[in-house]
Amino acid sequence: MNKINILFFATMRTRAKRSSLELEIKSDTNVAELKEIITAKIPALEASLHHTLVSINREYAFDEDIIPENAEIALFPPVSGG
Amino acid sequence: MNKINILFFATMRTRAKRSSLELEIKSDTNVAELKEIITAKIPALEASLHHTLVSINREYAFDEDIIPENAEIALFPPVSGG
Amino acid sequence: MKPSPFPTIFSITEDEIDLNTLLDKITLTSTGAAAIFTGMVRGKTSRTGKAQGIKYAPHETTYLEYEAYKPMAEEKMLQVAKEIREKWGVVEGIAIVQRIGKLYPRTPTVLIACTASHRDTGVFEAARYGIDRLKEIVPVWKKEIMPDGEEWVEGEYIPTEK
Amino acid sequence: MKPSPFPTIFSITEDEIDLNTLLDKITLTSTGAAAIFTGMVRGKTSRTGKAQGIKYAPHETTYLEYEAYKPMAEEKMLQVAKEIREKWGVVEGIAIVQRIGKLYPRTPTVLIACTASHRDTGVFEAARYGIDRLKEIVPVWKKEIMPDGEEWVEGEYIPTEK
Repeated sequence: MNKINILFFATMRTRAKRSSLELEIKSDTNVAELKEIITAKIPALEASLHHTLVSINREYAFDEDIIPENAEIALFPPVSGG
Repeated sequence: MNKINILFFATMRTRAKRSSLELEIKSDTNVAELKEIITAKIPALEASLHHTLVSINREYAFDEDIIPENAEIALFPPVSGG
Repeated sequence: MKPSPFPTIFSITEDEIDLNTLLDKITLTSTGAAAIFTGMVRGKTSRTGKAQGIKYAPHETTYLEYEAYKPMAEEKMLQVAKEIREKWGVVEGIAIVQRIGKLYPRTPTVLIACTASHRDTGVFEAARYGIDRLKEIVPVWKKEIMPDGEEWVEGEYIPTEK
Repeated sequence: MKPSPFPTIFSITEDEIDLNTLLDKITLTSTGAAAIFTGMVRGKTSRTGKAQGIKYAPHETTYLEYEAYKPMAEEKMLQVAKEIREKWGVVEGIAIVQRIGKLYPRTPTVLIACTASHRDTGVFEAARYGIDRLKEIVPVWKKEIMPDGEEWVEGEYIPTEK
């Protein structure tokens, strides 16, 4: 098993009503599978997950990417800084 | 007759060894004629007069322009600010 | 690899953006030109636009509330600086600052500045590229508080690589 | 003619150029973007160039001594601002400052800043145009003092109209 920390920002944080979540997932879980696991835990995120950006250890990540050990994951909408 | 004031800047000032000159000139004198009058008074300017810029009352002026009454004339090299 | 002799300043901060100090930090003895971009909070927006895929009409803004994923935002600022240096090798100093927190109209919220020896070296284009990339990849978001409600502003850009 | 509601700041000054204050003066409630250019004294010039039609080699500069035909310079700054507004009607505020006197390496000597509602309005191009025109028509000159002598720097541009 792999213990990871998930951070939520902006609309994701508002909808999840929390700013982080600790999870234990199976090794070799990829980003697409992780999204399903998160949705199961926090159904309020389901509608927005299709356009959520995901980062693994502060780098952008994509559906097929495998989650490494003790990863810092973040979920957030397209950025709007500036 | 027309009494005018001529200002010199940068290299023109250095070569003329003065920063201004008052002159009385005939009415209807143009810029090209004025340059000859100035050269006669200050021969040190002769070499540089061909690439000198001239202003009349703070606007760029050209050889055929007539000097108006009580004009403020300036002679200076191409600008190099910034 | 030899470290670059050229300064790269970057920060996510709640403090006022001080242009004088930032410019001084990226000015070298060989520097003759700086192109600086700053963005500010608009109190009145008259052009129509799009946020979250939805068109918005001209409107007023009371303030913006900025939030950042700070450690990732700092890494992405460094990436923007690296991309600038790869494209414009002549760029000497780079400063990138994003201010966060509650920010009112007329307040500078973001700055990017690039210096070079001369102005015709691409230094303007480098700053322009920098602000465009910043708004694509640096994880910062703003919530807009208007007289009649509030709304998260979301960007449009979907990254396709790290 | 209705006076423009948009501020135009211009000055020839011996004082330090304060970017923060100048930016504030040209930021309106509708402003969301500023493009700022500053030029500084280079202590080391490594590129070859041309002055008074003569090529110069890489060299060192001890300081520059700036001189202006002040009343005409101010009028020409206003002309540059007017030209910018004619070409980019979206530009809101414009600031143009030329510092004169004895100026040492790393010191900002000139600034041009343009503000607009958004960054994609031509505000970068407006600032770039502004500094190019400034260096063509505003009557300011500099004498370069080097370790082994001094020399007036002369431009290349010959005006063909008022």
